[in-house]
Amino acid sequence: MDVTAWLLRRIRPRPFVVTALGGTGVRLAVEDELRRRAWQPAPTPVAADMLVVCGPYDTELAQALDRVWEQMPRPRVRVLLDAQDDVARSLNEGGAALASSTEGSSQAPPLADSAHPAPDPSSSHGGDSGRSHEDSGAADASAHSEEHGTHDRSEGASSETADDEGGGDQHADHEHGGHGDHSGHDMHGGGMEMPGGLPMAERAADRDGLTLDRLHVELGPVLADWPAGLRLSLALQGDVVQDAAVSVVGAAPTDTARFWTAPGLGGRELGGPSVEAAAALDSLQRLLAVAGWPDAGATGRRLRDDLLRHGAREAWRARCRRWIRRVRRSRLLRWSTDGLGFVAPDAPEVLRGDVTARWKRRLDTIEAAVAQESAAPRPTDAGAAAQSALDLLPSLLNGQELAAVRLIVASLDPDLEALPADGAEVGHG
Amino acid sequence: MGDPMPLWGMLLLPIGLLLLGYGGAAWSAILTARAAGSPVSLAAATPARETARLLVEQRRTIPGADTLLWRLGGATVPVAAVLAVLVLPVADRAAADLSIGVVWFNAMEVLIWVAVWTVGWGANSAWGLVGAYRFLIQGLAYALPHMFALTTAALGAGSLRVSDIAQAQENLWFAALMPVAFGVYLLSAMAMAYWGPFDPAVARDLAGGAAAELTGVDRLVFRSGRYLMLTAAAAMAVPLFLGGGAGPLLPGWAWTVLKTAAVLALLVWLGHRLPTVRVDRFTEIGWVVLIPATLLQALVVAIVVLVV
Amino acid sequence: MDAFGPALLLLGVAAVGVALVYGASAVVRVTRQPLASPPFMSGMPVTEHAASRFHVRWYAVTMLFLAFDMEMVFMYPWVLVVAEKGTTAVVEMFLFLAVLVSAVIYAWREGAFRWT
Amino acid sequence: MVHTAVFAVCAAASVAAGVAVFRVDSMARATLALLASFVLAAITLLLLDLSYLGVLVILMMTMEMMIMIVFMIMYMMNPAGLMPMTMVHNNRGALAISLAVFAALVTGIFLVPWPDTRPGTPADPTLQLAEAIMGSKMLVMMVIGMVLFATMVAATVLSTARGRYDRYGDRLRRSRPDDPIRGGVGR
Repeated sequence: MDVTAWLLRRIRPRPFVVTALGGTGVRLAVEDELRRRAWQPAPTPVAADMLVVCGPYDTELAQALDRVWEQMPRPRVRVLLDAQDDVARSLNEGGAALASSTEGSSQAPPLADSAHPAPDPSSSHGGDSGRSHEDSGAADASAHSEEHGTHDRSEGASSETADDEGGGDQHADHEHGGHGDHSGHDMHGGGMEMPGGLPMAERAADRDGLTLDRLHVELGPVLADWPAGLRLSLALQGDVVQDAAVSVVGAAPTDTARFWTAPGLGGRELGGPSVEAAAALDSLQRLLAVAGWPDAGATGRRLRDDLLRHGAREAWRARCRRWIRRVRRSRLLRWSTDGLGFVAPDAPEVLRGDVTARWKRRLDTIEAAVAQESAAPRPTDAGAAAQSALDLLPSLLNGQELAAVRLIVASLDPDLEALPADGAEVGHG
Repeated sequence: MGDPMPLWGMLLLPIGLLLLGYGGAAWSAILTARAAGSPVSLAAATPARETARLLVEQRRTIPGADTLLWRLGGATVPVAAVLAVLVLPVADRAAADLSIGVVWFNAMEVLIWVAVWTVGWGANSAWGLVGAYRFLIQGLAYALPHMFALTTAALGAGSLRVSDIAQAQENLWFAALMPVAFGVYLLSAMAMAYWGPFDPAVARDLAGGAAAELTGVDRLVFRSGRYLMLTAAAAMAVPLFLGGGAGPLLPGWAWTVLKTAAVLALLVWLGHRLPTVRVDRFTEIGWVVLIPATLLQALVVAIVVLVV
Repeated sequence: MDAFGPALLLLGVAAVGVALVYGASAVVRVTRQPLASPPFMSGMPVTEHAASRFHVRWYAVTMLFLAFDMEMVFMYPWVLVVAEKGTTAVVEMFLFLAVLVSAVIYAWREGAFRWT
Repeated sequence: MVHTAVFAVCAAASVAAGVAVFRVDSMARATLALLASFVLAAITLLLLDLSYLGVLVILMMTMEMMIMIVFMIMYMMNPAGLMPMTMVHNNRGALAISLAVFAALVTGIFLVPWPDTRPGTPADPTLQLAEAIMGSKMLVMMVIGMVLFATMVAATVLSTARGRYDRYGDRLRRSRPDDPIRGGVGR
């Protein structure tokens, strides 16, 4: 009896969900589907066996996704999703590929070769036209994808034809590792050859007068509970940030508006307060997950999905009220976010105050929707708020501990899909 | 002190720990499913499916990583947890009822510091490194209050032998006599198993922290070790604060198991109910609030011991 | 030492258990070849070794801990004689602890428990 | 028989771990090798029925080595040993000193008048220790208390770059200290 195959059929996939700019709608559908299947999203690709990519990827993100894919242990599958795809079916096929995976089936061609620098506004299937390149070895598959917008892309299942390429990568990796083992011992003085070909960290001065090593750590673009498209380059000494730089990875397709302000939100009949509440729930669930309260975050996600699917029903309202009360009354949460990342009153209203003030404001938005108050006049320009958050971030993060960095980013939660198209091109230092 | 535990008891001890630990993991999965609105019926099997997944998963090496320490650290977690229950009296019998049982438990549980730090350090990853150091500073913040809580229980019985402490609670459970010490013990039980609000070392904001780079069987051993440690800490709360195996109708071992399960369920639930306590804020609490509080508790108990 | 014989036995049982899990995984996992890849860095390339001089901000706490911790050497045996020695033992131990706690309060005012 | 075997294994392994401290490149490995050496030495204490001392050594050394590791890795160059390095300096002088110390200790073994018969082990050495601390050695404990107090104050003074005047202002008037990262109590 093949025990491995028997065990493989019994595993429940652990997906790692990556959201690209413009992929919010797909992400919501994916998260809803995962919740219903009780597939726990993984906090890191290393702990995952399924890489789920939501939305269109450009070259930079594709390279990041390829790196992440190389870090995932086998068995693994890659599921690429776009707005037109049938999420449930794609996940099913991904799961099936995982359950029947053999060593060869865990390969997939790099995305970076096929990605396009920017989505083509002239084509309504911007993502698809780019992705069809990846199957260049299998012409029929790409033709298929052109015909049917909803063609599924679970790579582990569909790309056995492209094994050789992935296998080549794997081989290179091994050489790399073996080489590293040798250089650690064989080297006597001389050059700076190090394991993995990497240098040691450099030193830099610090606010307490010690000159110790400085580590460069990237937060985003591929990170769990992280605003889509945001990349934060940190220089750390110990766990404290010495320097922070912000940039945006990818660009939202110019032909579609920001998800949360799209008219009718993809055909859903929702009023203004409900949409704002759903957006606030989405943002809060990220903050709660980062604050180490994944259960409250998961409930927030559920409330968001229910609101988007059915609107503000009575049962939803009761459940939402309970959840709001629980979060608002959490002294521990308040205690850990008080005084963090204070933003002066001249910034856009949604950003003002400390982290606590910001998450409380989001709770107020949700509460208004629960109470079915008439839409409060909110002249919030999401684009301006996101831009302003990007400008503020480096100064807010300097000198903060890493956990505080995550909380501050999650509380500002810049919606980069709302950025004006030209603004997204510029990196912010 | 009862008769020494028979040989089969020593085999049963780790197995019992494993079963209770699985129960804790399943309960945790149920709570997660309930919060997310996922089908709860699937949740009880989640740890088993996760075990299957990690068993078949590929292992990993990282250039420049200290692989030896990385793997050794992970394997130390379950071993330390099993060694910690050496002094646990089950039905008046411990595997070894040491005269300094409390100190033994303390020493074994501190081995987790080494284990988690090593796992974080060994991976040559920035997440792991930050997580490893978070665990150390959290340890420095809770260790002294934790030791005072242990000492207070020993003080109430006038003995460092765990079975003596359990027997001294015939009239009044120490949980009632010394609530502060009991509370601090529960807190440190979660902290030593990097569980719940005291999990910043392996938190989501660090992409898994010390455990960020573990795959396959290495992750499996590290994670099950965590549940074993949580169970061991819950089990030790029973003789130290909850009257040991004493109880009506059922035999002593059954009461020990029941009480352990109850404490474990409480700890797991607390872990789901509360957000993570950030170490940079907890350090000050541990030193400025918890140390004086536990010392006052010890003083009160010392006076009670003198008067009664 | 006789009391610690079971400890040795239990250590053996635990070690065998861990070894069995590793062995089982070696038999059933999809590939014996470990994956060699750089650590996860949010999809960006790793530019330096993370295992470097880690600048802890709480080194003052370690010194305080070292000193305070020494008191446990006395406190564990102390519990055995409290009932026997009576008030003197209690007064003495808590005077000793009060001295140490006053040092902690001093350190608190100097900001030793914060990330400097 | 078992005692002898355990002692032999622990003694040899303890020395080996001690040697490893100076042979490995990585600060982490060096410190953990030292920890292993201490733990193995503690087991020989357990063989002498000194259970409290033995377990206490394991407990204290584990915590202290973890603190040592903090400093080893914070201040030593190349703490992961990714580049080869040597932990020994002044080899000749060190060799002479260690040989002399070793010779002195061995001579000591032969000169000390060991008791012929094994003295009756006390029923509970821990209790004896406690009685000594609370009785005849009380003064020692109080002096140690003052030494620890002085250590803590001195360590704070030497290691904190920002003192109370930086935090509370020149006249200590601020109700909340001005710190780069806030603490949990808030003042």
